[in-house]
Amino acid sequence: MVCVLGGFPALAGADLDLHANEVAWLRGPNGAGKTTLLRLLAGLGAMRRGRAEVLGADLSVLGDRRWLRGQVGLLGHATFLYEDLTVGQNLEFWAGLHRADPVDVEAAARRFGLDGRLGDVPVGSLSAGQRRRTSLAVLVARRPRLWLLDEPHAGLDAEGRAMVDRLIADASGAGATVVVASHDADHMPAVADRTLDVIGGTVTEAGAS
Amino acid sequence: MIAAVAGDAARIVAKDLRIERATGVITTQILPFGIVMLLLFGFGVDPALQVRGGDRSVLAEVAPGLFWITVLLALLLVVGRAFAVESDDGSLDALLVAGVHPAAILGGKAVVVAAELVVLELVVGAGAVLMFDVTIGDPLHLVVVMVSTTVALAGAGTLFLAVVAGQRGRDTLGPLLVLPAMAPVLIGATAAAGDALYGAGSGGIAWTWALVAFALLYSVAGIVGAGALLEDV
Amino acid sequence: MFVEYVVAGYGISAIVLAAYVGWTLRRGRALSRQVPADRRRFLRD
Amino acid sequence: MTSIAVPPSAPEHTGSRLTRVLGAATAVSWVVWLTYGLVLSPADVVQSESVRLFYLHVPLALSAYLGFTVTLVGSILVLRKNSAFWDQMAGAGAEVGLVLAGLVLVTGALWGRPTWGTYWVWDPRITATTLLFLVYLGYLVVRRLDLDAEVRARRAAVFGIVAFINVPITRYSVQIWNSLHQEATLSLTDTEMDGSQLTSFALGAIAMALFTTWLIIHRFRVGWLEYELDRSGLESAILERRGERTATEVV
Repeated sequence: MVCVLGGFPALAGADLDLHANEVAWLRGPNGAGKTTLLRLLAGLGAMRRGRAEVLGADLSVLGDRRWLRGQVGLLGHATFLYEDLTVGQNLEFWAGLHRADPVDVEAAARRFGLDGRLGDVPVGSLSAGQRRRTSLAVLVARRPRLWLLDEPHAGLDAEGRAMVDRLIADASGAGATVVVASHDADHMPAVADRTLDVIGGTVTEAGAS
Repeated sequence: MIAAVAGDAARIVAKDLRIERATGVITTQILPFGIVMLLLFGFGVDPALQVRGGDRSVLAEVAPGLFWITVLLALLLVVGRAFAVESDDGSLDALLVAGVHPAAILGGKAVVVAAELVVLELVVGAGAVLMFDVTIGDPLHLVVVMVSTTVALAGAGTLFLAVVAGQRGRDTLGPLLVLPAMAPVLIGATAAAGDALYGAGSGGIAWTWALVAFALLYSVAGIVGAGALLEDV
Repeated sequence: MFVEYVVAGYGISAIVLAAYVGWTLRRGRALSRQVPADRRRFLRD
Repeated sequence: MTSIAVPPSAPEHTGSRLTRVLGAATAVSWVVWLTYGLVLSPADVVQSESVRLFYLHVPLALSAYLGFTVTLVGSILVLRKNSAFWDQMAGAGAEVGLVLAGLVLVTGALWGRPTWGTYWVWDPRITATTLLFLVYLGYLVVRRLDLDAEVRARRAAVFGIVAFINVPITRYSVQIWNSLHQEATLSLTDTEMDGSQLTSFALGAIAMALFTTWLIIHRFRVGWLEYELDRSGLESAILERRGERTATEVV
């Protein structure tokens, strides 16, 4: 698959096959195309050449992409939270769009320590780590079939990182596929089932290049 | 499916109104802008100036036009604000990944913009009545004019700003797209509002029908064109 | 009477159109040399 | 899109047999039109010589509408078929239309000066034409946004379709205005026309439409070449991008 952003081929050739309940680690230098690949897998961005199927959805078909977007959980560099709303209001809004079960939302909030007083604090006055926890709570409440995480450990303390690891393990345990883009070479090998190298907009199995 | 789109649009509206309640951007920035415009018009056009042989001041006579120009300029601010809320932290993408239909995003935004414009119109309109000595001849007609113009402006403003959403130069390009295209609406709204205030003389009910047509046109165009504007096809 | 306005109108139009046509044709020549022959589609009928 | 096999000797210009035929027809029609309109036809009783500006002004306006109509049709087909061909066609129509609309304003002003004693009047059609000019200027700016080509094509197409509503509004602005205002408005078309004037208009409309078609085809081809150039640039960029891998491994 080839994906072009503003005349620049961010992704120039990828050929991969992912299985359910697999945790795949995308590693590679900055600007290698990891983020573009994740966006593409989420049904955002347009694929200009090639064929790709995600969860049975054909990425070259708009209707399929629309459906796919409702099935995946994407956590990018941006937190997608509204700074002026409180943690609780953000959770409520996104959970509502996802038609998430209120019980799941409450459990997710508890899991990331967002219940209680923190729930009434505007996101704008949270630390980077707390914001990330809020975004993760939204993803958890949503129970996606495909998790796409872009540098999920960045900006988190040891406890937060452990939380992310548990989250990844739980998700794949529940049958979901998890794709993680990360620079964290100490940490990821223990978490991932597979390692993929992304360099120059191309993706290959680690060691197979 | 329509119910899902409408439900998502309603959630977006409720969320944006919540943000407005928390930040007060409209009440503390856009409304004062409208009032400042009223004062400036008073300075620009001498309130004591009378049309020769007429019984109204020049300012009262041209008030409908000044009113809609104020609303049109405020529209640019309000729509810009509506999109800024989403693009601050990548939430436009997140809305799409949440499975929200593009039409729900644009539709929700248009409803929010329309609601905020109505508030502005009520305040500026009341100001015009108090300060410009405007009299309202036919209130019902005026309501129809204001509603249809507001829907047309909100629909078109959201649609045109979505064309440049997320682009460099959107703050300067947006007005170039919106203002010339809105001129027919402005002309119609001014004539029809003048009609509603001071009685027939500038075209009867025809301009009002034209405004209703514009409202429908831009609403439909926004719903149909949303996908092409917000998705990377 | 008013011949000068007629001359000005036709003159300005001629100059503007000629300049635009000239720009278009010259740009077409320059670009077609840069584009490989097998990609020059739609240049023939 | 139809793909046409390109023979080894692809032309190095935007001309073809079609444009040469159209070009010849344009030249002949212009000679006939200008000879009749400027020399053979009599001056108007009221407007005297300045009526001849009208023989240019009205055909320019009609041809500008023609260009904008091409933009409308192209835009619709972009949304329906994702067609790069029609995207370039839409752009060509708008740019040619914009140039013609600019000349409509110039010739209108030059006609207004001797007739009304001023270059600018708040005539509904003059105002509407100026706004139309600005709307399509905005369209061309949207076409230059720094976006992926297909995304940009679709965004421009939405604008190209919605913007077209202003064309009939402009065309019928005088009638709309008159029907909504009971008072009479001084308009460009109020004057009575005689046979020689009608002939001049008709000849001008045909001549200008032929020229416009010829010009849009050429402008489309320039746009298409730009598009192909971008694409071949992209091909090498993709190869270069893949090359980053080997470069990294050497290091």
